[in-house]
Amino acid sequence: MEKFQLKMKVNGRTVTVAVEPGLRLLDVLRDVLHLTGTKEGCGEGECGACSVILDGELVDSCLVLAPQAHGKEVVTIEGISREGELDALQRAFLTAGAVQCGYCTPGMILAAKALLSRNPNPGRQEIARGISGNLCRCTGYAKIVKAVELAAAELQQKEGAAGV
Amino acid sequence: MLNLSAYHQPKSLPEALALLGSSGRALRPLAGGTDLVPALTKGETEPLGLVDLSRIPELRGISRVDNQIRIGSLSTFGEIENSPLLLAVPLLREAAAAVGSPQIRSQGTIGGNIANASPAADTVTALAALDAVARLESAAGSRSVQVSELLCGVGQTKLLPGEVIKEILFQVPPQGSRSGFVKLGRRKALAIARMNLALVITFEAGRISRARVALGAVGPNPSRRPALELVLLGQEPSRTLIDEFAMAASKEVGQMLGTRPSVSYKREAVKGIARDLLQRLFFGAGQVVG
Amino acid sequence: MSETCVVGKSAPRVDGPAKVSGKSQYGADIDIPGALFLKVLRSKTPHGMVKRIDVAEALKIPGVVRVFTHADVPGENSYGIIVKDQPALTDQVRFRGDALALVAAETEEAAKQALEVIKVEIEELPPLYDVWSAMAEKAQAIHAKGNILTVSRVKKGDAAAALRTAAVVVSRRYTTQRVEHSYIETEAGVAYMDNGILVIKAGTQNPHYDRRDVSRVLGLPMHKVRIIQAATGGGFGGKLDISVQCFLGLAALKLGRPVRMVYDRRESIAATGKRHPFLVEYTSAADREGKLLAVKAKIIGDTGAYASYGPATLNRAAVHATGPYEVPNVDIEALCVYTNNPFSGAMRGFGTPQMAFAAESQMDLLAQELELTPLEIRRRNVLRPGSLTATGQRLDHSVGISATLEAAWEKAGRVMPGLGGEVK
Amino acid sequence: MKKRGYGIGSMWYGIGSTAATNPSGAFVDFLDDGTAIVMSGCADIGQGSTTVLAQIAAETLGVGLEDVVVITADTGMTPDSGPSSASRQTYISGNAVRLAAEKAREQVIAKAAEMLDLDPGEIRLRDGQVWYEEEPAGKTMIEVIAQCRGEGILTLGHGTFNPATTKLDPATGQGVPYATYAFATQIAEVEVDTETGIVEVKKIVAAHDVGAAVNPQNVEGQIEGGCSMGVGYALLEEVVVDGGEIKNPGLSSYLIPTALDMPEVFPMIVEAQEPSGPYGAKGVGEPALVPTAAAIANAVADALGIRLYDLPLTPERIVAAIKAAASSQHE
Repeated sequence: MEKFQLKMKVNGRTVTVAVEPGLRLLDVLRDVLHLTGTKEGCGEGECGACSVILDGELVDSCLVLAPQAHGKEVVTIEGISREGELDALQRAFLTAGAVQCGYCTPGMILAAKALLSRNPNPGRQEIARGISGNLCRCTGYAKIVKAVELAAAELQQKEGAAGV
Repeated sequence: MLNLSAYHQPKSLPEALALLGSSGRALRPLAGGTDLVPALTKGETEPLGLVDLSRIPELRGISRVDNQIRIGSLSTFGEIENSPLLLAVPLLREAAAAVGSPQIRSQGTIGGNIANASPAADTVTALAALDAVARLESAAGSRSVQVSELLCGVGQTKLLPGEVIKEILFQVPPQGSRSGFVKLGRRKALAIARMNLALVITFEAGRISRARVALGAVGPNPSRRPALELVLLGQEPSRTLIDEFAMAASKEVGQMLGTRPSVSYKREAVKGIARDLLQRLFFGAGQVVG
Repeated sequence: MSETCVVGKSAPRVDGPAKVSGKSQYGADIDIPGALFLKVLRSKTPHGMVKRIDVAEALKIPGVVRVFTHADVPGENSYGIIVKDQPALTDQVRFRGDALALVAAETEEAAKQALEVIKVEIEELPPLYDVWSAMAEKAQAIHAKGNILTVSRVKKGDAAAALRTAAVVVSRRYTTQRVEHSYIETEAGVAYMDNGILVIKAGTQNPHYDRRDVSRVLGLPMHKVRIIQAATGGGFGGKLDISVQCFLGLAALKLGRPVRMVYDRRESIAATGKRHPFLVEYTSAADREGKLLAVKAKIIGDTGAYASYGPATLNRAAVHATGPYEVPNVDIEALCVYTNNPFSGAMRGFGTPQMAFAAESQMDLLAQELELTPLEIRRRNVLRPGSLTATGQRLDHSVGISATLEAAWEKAGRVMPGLGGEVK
Repeated sequence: MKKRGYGIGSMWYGIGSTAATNPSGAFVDFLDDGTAIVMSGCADIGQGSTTVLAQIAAETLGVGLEDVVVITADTGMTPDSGPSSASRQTYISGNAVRLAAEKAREQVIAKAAEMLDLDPGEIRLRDGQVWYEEEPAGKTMIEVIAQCRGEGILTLGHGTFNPATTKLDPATGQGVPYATYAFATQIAEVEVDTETGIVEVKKIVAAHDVGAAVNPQNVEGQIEGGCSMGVGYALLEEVVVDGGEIKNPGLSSYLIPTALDMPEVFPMIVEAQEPSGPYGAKGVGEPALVPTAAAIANAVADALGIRLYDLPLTPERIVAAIKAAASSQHE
């Protein structure tokens, strides 16, 4: 069938690609745009490894058909750092020891980012809820929760400093 | 990759209805896609054409006029969970919050939850307790059906070919009502309800003057349970009443499940979730013994 | 200068920056232009002999380059870290998941379509799904040497005599379930020929073992096989076995083109090893003071269709069966048994989590009989410097079990207010 | 009704393969500028072995962690280090790397002793400096390595380590299956709903004797992760096989714990130094998980006064056990 002219913003850059409409957003990111930081773990929205932020909302990119992202803005792990500088969350994941095998890490960081954009000062339970769609088999989540707390504190501090 | 025969992204409801109406069943409406996309990927559903409803403004938005609430069918669980307009119906917010994961809640829709007709659909149990009505639209016209009437079996609805759910409507429960939703899952997130329970209780002069009780995942579709409502009606909240309700719920679940293998467990488990919810609605908290 | 400078410090992970920025290349992330996609046809039949595999229809699908079967395996068609009993592509199926054919195609779609049209004729054999029927005298042998793969024994002192005279004897039967590793990354990798050397990049826990078995199956000298571990998204024992490696190697070698493959979650669960389900009959005996006198246990592990790490799992289970306690009389027997179930292999703990469940339950049961607390009965029995283990090994140093018991107890007293100083 | 209970699980775990040789090799190339490359076959699958090996090499060579690069798990470049299994890599490959680094270091020390006319036995390398009797001896490591190069000496080292074990007697299993053992005790607090049968693990204290902890944060991470796998093992996870077929081959049907299912875990590191380990280290990978289900099962038995003998402790099994106990009381 006819290809779909998909136009979307990915990590701040507008991309236009003709795709089969049955392609998932995950496939477009990985296979067409070579943004392989977004991982596939289950293909059914049960692990969160493919999480990206779509128009400000956290989604599993394996559950989104490419045309559903048309006209929208996608943020992947590759779009988190600015000019090679790691983002506060990325640094916090390193400091807290929240990374082991690393396969869930990109999705986790995006889940945390989506959470902090909505709730800049979450409690532990809120953090756990915010990352509850992202499975991690290595860490037991404790250090991931800690990392999100660390990043939140840093961002709050910066916010405070900027506000004054 | 899914092999789709067609993909349409109409910008208005009439456009979508025209597409669907002329296609027989060859085209299928796509809401959030959280159930349909993986089903297609896994080959559980035959390849088909899709009409993506996400760009249709008429299907979105939550509003309140007097005591009536309208929820556009493409409203996501996340929007429902966080809508200040829905503060009056905690059961629906709690049901939406109990769905899957943050990712599913930001993509999945209440209309999709109804049309998918899962026995365990969380928001549908809440909608049953709210006596919610679905407004259906097709090229031929519109009609309104009670949500619980619309569902007729596992994965089965009475939606006609070319018909879509436009919006869900219900009355805010009367003054003095409390409501809540509780879910029994195998884990605390990313879980399908093994059972769910939604309650609306209205108090007048310390007694329960109106009760709505709905149960999910104990039959083909979630439904109101009048026998359990009768247990509460006219009573004062008390621990004894909680016990009576738990026993009645157990009996009800036993009858509903008959000889199914899950009956011996669910008959017992419903007591636990019923207690949790009633204690919360009556007294505001649970208690721990032992 | 005895103080260490770097050891003992919580240095951040050296691979951390690449992982938090999405740059780490796991098996499925490696960009390899022109690579063919590989897919495996897996048996839906649990047990039987392959009579014929007809690939003619598959080869007609546009984009399908080649379909391999057992007849195409150039070397010894068997691998396994302990017992070489698992074929890369099989002519005899032993579980629902055995690999029958390997498709190489220009696109993943074409490879998937090919799987649908390959015709396989199998002469079915009666399947054996539980260890009892597999161990029965006249049971059909799943492998040539019979269905009881190994028997591990640990015997010390005179357990029978101790059981006869002990003040307290507790005997129970325990079962544990089959478990999936559930690493978030499924098996994936690529392969290509580089100046006569076969290069395979894939997630793995054991590249040097992979080299041995890839070289064996493909009939290549070891120095012509290079295994490079791709970033690996968890293993927990499940990536110790061969998964994609032989498939990738076979196709790259025979076709001279780069190839890639990724298991989807369903295939990852269906085709790789699991934690062994155990059946444990466990008897413990103690004197009036709660000192352990004897442990007798019979352990049966279902290793499914292939050995994988089964013998090591059951052997370790036998060696660790007493728990971290000094027991003078020991009689342990552990059997590793083939069935037509999905195969079991290594998983974090190698049989010891199963045994801990049984042994620690027994300790609490003994405590209950003796009216001791669970803490006290452990205090009276833990291994100490100078203790002899069940295998007669004398432990001279670094025996921290008592220290962990006391540290955990002390901490629990502070963070679990309900504990109240006594576990009942 | 919700009932609380507490349970202890203790464990021991032999480090390395059981009664089998399982050697590991490593190469160290001490470079002109005082940095080093380590080559080890050890596959880091997330447990952090590459970082731990870098720490061991840096410690041994007397350089900073940033001065060490570890090339791993490439059969074309690295020696066989055996599998990343049996909690063996810190102990066995850690020793191989330590030995390889010592070999490279010996050459630098020998040259330094010659240059400074000092007893090599008293020379240490630390912070890029040559030290003698707790004081910098006036030469940097770079100067000494340059001298080596000038004389045509490459400062390379290789090391192999195989733990001291014996075979086990096939009839009695007697022998030395492992060179050393890790130990642990975990204590779990649970709350059991007697009607829904749901077990909620509230807290886990996990004290682990890992020998010396080369990287305490990594050790904690292993313990926390092991506890989550143990919670899954105790309560949730089961591959359902019927007629030889797996009935739940997906993450929607095979359930592992989410962030909301995890209790607070209190990891505690107990360091009973192992003389044969690299800087006293043993291991932690598997021990982290081993006692968790046992502790939870004992806690559930404590809460209910009823013991279950089959894992996992599903709500159905718990409800059935409570019912069975109640009906046997009535009889």
